[in-house]
Amino acid sequence: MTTTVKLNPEQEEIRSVARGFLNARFPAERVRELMRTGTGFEESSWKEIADLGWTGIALPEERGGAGYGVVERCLLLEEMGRVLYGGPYLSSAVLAADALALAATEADGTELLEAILDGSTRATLVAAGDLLGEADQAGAVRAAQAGEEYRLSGSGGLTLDAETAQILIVLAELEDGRSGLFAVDSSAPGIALGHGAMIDETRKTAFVEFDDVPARRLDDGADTAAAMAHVLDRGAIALAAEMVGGAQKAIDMTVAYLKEREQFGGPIGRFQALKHRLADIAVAIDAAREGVYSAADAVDSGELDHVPLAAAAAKSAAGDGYCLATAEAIQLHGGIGFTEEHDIGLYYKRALSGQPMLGSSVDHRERIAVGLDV
Amino acid sequence: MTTTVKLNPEQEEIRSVARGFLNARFPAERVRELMRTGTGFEESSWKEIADLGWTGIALPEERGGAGYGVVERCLLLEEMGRVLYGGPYLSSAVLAADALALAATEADGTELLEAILDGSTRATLVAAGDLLGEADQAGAVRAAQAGEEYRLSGSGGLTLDAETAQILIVLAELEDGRSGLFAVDSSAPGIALGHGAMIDETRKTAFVEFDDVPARRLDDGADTAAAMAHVLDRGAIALAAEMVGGAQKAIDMTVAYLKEREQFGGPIGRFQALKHRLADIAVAIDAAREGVYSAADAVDSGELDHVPLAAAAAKSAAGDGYCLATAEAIQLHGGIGFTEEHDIGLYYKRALSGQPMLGSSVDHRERIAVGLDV
Amino acid sequence: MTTSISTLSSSILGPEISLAPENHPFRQEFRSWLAANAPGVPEPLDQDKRFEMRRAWQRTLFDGGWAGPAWPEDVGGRGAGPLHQFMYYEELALARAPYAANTPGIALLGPTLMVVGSDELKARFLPAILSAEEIFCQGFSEPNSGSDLASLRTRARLDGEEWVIDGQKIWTTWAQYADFCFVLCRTDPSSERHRGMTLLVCPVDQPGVTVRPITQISGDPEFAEVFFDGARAPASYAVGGVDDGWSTAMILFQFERADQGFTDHSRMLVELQDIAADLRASANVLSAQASASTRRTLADIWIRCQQLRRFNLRTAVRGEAGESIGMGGSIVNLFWGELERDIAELASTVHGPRGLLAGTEPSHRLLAGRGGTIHSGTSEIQRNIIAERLLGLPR
Amino acid sequence: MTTSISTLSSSILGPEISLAPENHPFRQEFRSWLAANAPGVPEPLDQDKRFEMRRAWQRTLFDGGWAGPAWPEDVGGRGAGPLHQFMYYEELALARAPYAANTPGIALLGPTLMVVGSDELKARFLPAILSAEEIFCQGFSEPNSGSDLASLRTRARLDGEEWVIDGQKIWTTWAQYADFCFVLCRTDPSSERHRGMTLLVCPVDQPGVTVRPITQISGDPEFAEVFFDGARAPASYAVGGVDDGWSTAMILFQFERADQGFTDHSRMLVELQDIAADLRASANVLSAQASASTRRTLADIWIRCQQLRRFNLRTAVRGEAGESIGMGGSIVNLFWGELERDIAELASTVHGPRGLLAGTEPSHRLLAGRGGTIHSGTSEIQRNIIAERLLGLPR
Repeated sequence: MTTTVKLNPEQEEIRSVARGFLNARFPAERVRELMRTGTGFEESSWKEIADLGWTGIALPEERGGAGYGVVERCLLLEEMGRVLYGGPYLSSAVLAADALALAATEADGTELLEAILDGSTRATLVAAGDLLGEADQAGAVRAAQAGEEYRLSGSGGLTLDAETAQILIVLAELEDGRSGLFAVDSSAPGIALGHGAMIDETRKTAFVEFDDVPARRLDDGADTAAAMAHVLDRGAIALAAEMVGGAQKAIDMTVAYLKEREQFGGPIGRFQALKHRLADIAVAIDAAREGVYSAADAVDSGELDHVPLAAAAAKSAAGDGYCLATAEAIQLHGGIGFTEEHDIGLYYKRALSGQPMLGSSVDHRERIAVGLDV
Repeated sequence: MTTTVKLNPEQEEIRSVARGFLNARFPAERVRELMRTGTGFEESSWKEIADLGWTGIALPEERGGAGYGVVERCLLLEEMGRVLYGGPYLSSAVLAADALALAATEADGTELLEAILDGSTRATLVAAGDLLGEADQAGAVRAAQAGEEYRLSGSGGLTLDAETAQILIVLAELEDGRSGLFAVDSSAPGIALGHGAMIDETRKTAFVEFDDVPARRLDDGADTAAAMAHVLDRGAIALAAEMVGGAQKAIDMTVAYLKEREQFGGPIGRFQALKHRLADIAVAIDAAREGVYSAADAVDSGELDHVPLAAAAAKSAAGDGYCLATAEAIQLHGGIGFTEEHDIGLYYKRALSGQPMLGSSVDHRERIAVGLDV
Repeated sequence: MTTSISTLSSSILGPEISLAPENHPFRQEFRSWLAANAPGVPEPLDQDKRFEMRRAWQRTLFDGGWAGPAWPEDVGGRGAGPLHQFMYYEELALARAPYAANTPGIALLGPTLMVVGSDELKARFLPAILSAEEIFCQGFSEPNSGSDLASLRTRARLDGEEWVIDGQKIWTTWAQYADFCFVLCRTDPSSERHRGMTLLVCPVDQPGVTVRPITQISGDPEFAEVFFDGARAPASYAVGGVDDGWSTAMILFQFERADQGFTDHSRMLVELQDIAADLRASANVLSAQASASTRRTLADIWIRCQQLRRFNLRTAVRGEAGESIGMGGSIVNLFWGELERDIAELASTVHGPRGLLAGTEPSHRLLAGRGGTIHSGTSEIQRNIIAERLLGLPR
Repeated sequence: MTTSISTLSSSILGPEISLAPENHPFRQEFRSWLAANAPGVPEPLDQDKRFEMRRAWQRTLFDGGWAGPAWPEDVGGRGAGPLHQFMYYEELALARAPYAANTPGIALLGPTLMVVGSDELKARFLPAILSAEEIFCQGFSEPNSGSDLASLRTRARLDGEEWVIDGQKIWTTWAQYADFCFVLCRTDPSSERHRGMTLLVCPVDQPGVTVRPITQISGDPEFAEVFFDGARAPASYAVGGVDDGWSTAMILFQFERADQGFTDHSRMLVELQDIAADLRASANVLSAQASASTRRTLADIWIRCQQLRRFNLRTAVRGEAGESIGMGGSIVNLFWGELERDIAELASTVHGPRGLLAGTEPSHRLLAGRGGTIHSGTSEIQRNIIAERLLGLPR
């Protein structure tokens, strides 16, 4: 059974464990401390996360995963979104791990995948504009073959956790115009990282440039482009889940504030105009969550034809919903919501920064329109 | 002084006379009677309107007009919009009269213009897609020259008051690809009217088809296309003024209803969510009104470079505002607002039907974007 | 406009849901039956003709044993649970079948009778509801108690063996076609607000009942005022306890909220196919910009339809597990109402100005679509409920 | 991003308005002066540097006689009426000039002093306000009386020749740069709501005053908390009547609402030019769809800027005729706040993801822009005022 309109007991347990762990490790003050570090996370809790089996939760057991599905991974990501977790889960455990599991050959990918899953290696995916929604994405990184070896050159674009990843998984254009997948050691000569910090300080990003960087090919060239499109869809679903979690937290914070803040002789939550706006947001986020799990269900039940549009629907609704929920949360918090010291601003910046990642709402709607043949 | 952020006493007087006359002649029940007739208006009040000097209010005295400006005409149209006046003012006194005054030669246009201004002849403008915002507008009516005479053929598109106009002023494409302006007797052979009633029953429209219809040329070919573009801009401003008047009436009706209708132990107007929505609408309509008079000011003070964008801004804001105000008015009236017998529905249908006329909001925004060079 | 009627591929509804799989025997059986029996022509615009088609279609459903899928088998239904109902409505939409004529009876009064009705009432009314032999309408709202139902004033008193009813109802859907009206009345004259009401079934064809249809802005007389002026109903026609009508009404509302027929995502997704086809053919009526804006709206509405599909599935799964729909009903109702309105607007927009011509399907749809946020609890009431009861904001 | 500074053609502001004509001598004189004196570089992002630039710029304006156009000539102004002020702000925007440092003094306290201030206070403060020699900030809001000003709790009592002030203010703009704070205090301890308040001018540089800047989400410490802990001000530093501070505050708010510097359409229209240029250069960062959507937004915002221009003109014309701005102030404030927010969002959107990079002008603008609907009366408060006082809906 792969529908999640009602979680099964095991899923409830996964959610509950995740919430407990993340609340304990990442209270708001800790998140603020970490965001002020260069790396944005701490090795110790990353190891714990790997030990909890979260890094491979959505991968089959034969690939070293926990044998659950994308649905269960989304449950984790929702909880990570709630606490603004800033570690390399999306980069390493979602995008890079999925690329290795789904687009690399077993011979080329397994060893690295194992290292990612046990937490000893962190990787990230470099996919030029695809990853951060820029328009000039075609062939931004080019791979030149020299015997058995490949060399990469070009702009990889804004990349998640580029400064802390030990391995870069790079989607590059081969000389014949097709796509190839490569592994690059992040300490290799010719890699330059440019300042690319976004307004969301809790998540680290940087621009990556390649200048004749030695790379190891991971794919066999059969259907790398299609496999990587699916990897990016799974990434969009994951990010959407994280956004829904953040949006829900923003709603919860706002509801609590409206109950507590008094003006004109009573809690401002009694004002109907504010209530109606919150009701609309709550419905939008509930709907966005259903969109996420609908897409996750489609992946897990193998309805692959439906995945691209379902992923597009999930990301666009979650992205718009998160921006709406946090923007309204700031407004409804009044002056205090507009201060750096109030946490709601961190959620707003996370929401904005996530909007272009893995496809903006506008671009995903375009995908849907094309899919509906209009 | 041509700004109308504050009306001068003469303008106040024009508005006041117009409101008095229109309220007396066109109470809601009379508007309903007239909309059920085929013509939508009565000859007697049309004659009165001509005698009041409204038909030529915006034309100079030397062309038989009253020598006021577009601003004063907009004041009349706002009042007409308030009562859902359904007579041929927009078709004959605005579009056709402006075409004759601004795009026809004096030799060719003056006699007909005089007949329009004194109310003895009603004309309408046939301008294919331009008038009703359809896409396939290029050269829908073609004019073929045979000696001194011209013959028109093709689709004129949806046309205001086509069934009651005695003269059709037709913008047609000449054999050399340029535009020409023609007068056609509406009883001429070869004219066919097709059913084109819109959901707004208070204003009559029909499709006009020409099959080798004899026509008299009105222009000298010098700059007919530019002159007619200006005529259509003046028409858009006029329609926008009418829409603002209707929107204001919708707000007034809704405010009155919210004060009077009791639910849960008091007037529903005390509910803040409803108040805030009305406040937003009131501001939008106030802004739309300023947009209309800003455009009218630009015409009257000869700032012709600014007219196209100002007219586009006026029509799009008034069109969107009118649709918003009436749609919300229906919602806020609850079940009763959704009935045929309540007048608010007539305003909603007028708003919707006016949206594509003389350019939709989407298309006018596109004009603005082009004008801003993006 | 596209009016071709054919059985569509179920993949247009979105990914198959394993709990309600496409190859389920119930679904397959209904699909085959529909292929043989669905009329294959769209509902006519004229409301009288539409009603007649729906009555005939319900008779066809009844003859095939498909009129009341959720009803127990011993009263002519199939005992289908909520998930089967989810499939049932999807299949009806894919077959572009008409609606049934007697929806208030099948979805509201019938199920309520089965919970709180006397054996006499069940025997008297259930068969006629299902066969559409007798048509039922719902008399709840009053001119001065629209959103505020507890303030209703229609009253009934027992006069020997009969109830005598006086008062006025409004917004009664299709009362002009009905044989019976189920009326919420105040039966304890000293009562206030939620107390002292009774739900009565009242015959319509009698001198004490006058039905005055109200024409909507769409031109349809879809609703009616119903005047009760000494109208009489047998004493035994009280549904549920006398003076306990508020509880009875709440049971009835639960059925309304849980019934996916009222918030049918699949009809919307089928309609969206038609709209997409119209949009593809719109090059001569829409400018490039209008076309681009419309296709973005289409994509957005498709997303919302998919979300509504999940909401309906969630309702079904929770119902299957015996859970009450609770606040979820208000969420779905609010979400559906705005979607219904927006899809109607889109259906008109793709035709450009021609979508606003009187008497056409798109313009009729556009105007009728505005009812979605007003009927069955305005959007404003739903937002109050969500804010206060779900989010816990103070009153 | 476009950061070139040049004097723009005034036609970008829209059609010339005959009441405020482009060839007006006042306008021409100021334009020539600006061409010679405007700094020609954009304001720096760093707030401290920004303040210093504004202080220097106000000094330049002062030296040229342009710091307080609306002030009477005998106190160093030009006696310019509202229409001249309309032109003044348009010319400043066209020259891309910085803001003045002492806006709270020039636009709020100074004009209020001229109406209700003592001769002593006028002589003491007006010259220093205009020259930016002394900087002023406004202390009205409190932690528990944001929108509800009448509930304020900061109190002052006379102790011989001095007021002693205790309490806390918040949302005081740029208090860290100020020499004086004008503070609304409760001076009659037994008073409630609107009664018993006094507006006092309090020196900031004293032990009893602590300024704690509050960093905004934009990273700017634009506002501050100001703590008064036995702070002292001379008894004569009461502006207007003692215990009559609510009236004084209302006079001050009238100046705020009528000042077009707070709702400056012309800066927005100039900014829109830059955004349009950025959009033209955006092909490598925006997809075709994002670009189309952005240009539609740009057109929409241009329309709203033009409407704001008319609102400001209306305010000016009515002011010229001696009319109070009345409810119009709330309309303009609400309209401006949402426009300010949306234009900031647009300015970021045209850069695609790069518009969200930390420490850049577009992202700073985006975050700072959210303040427009919160400062100087939230949009919610404005809507209440419009609904209740303009439309007359019941409380």
